[in-house]
Amino acid sequence: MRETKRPPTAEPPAAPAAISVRVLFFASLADLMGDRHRNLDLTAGATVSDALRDLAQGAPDFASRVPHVSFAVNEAFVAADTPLADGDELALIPPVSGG
Amino acid sequence: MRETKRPPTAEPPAAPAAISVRVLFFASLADLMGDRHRNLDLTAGATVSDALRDLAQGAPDFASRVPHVSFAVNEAFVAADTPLADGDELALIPPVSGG
Amino acid sequence: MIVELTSEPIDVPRLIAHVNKPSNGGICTFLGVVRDNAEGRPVVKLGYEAYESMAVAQMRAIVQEAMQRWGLDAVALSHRTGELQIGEASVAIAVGAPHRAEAFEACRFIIDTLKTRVPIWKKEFFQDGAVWVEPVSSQPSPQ
Amino acid sequence: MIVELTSEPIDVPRLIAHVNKPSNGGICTFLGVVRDNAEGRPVVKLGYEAYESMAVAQMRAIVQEAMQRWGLDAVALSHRTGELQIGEASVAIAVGAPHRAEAFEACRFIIDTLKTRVPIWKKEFFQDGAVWVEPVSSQPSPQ
Repeated sequence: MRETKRPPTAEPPAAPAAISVRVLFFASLADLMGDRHRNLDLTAGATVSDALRDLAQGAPDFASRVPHVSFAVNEAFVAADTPLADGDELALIPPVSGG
Repeated sequence: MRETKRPPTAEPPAAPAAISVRVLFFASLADLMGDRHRNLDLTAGATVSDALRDLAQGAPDFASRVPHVSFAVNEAFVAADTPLADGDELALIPPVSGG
Repeated sequence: MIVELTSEPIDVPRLIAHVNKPSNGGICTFLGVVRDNAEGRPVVKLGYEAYESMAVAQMRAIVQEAMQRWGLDAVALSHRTGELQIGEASVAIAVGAPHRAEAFEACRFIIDTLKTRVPIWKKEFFQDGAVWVEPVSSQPSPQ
Repeated sequence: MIVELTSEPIDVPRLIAHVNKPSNGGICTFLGVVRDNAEGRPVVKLGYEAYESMAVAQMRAIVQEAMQRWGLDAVALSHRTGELQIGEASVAIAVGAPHRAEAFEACRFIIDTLKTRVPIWKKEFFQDGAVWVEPVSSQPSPQ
């Protein structure tokens, strides 16, 4: 159920200088960011936290929300220090209120 | 909900020499007794236990069932030593299995 | 409040609609349905017999107790009588409450209590006979 | 197993029918319905947004966990998305089990767990504005 959807690496490639991840915003975070998704270019080895730091630039209220946000990479919840890979889908998940 | 349906006594009558109660049988007890109800004449002051003793006559398997039976007089559960009144409805209630 | 015995199939959506009040946020429903076996022995059908007037009075008392205890404004309870086929509902309970904890607890209380003191009896029909079910643990007593 | 997000009204009888297997004797159902108020403040309508693919995957994982834990063969879980009016069901769960204890416990587990880690968000519309509901206690974490 929680397998990550990273592309298969047939041969060990040289670490790319940059990776691109797709960030998803929902509910109050979509309102705050003014959009539902954004493509983010990061340096190789960047973590979820690094992505958050990038996102906070130009969005003054974003940083204060981060302590209340959970993170999912490719639909599995992850911790903030999780490294990202090229092509990952990073979802920022405000406190859920389904049901 | 549990009021008894005894007829109103306008003036204090002399205690009747005999009372009549209607006994109801259900489920396995109806099978055992071969009927669903019976009118029983008892002496004044008779209790549920007295009625049971009368019913056991001519029904050999009845007495062994009594320990597993509950009693209701006029639709309210009562103990075996409860006195009966003329016109009462006495229900013999085998272990219930609704639901 | 709906409290009823019925010889017709139970209309579950009607019970749910009855407890779906604007102030309620959760509805818990329980259905007892006819199983195809009794402790492994194949069951053909069931029959339910009730001491009808007292059964309805007891059902009403149980529902009123639940409504008072959990502060509910809407409960529906329906029990079948007569012959039932596999898969048919013998009993249906619907409880609406502002929050889900009360709905679950009251619904569970109603079915548990019904099984101990409502004068209804179940007959299990097997291919080679039938028996009245008489649980040793469920003997009502004066209250 | 039925696990679904839907923008159409939830068909509760269909969910109940799905879990009404011949071996099951009890069916517990829970419906979350739109209340007319949020802690006393009048609510006009609700909106539900989901991270759809992940929400369905999480719902399926919760249902599978419940089926394994309580040994169930039939569970149905449906959650609405989009705009809902007062009285409409936002979520419906149906759990069938041989006996009622398992049906109640699994149903309660599913709704409680859904509320903590399925990425769905509720927006409450009042007469003078709208807010996303963000319970402080329900922050999912890596598992």
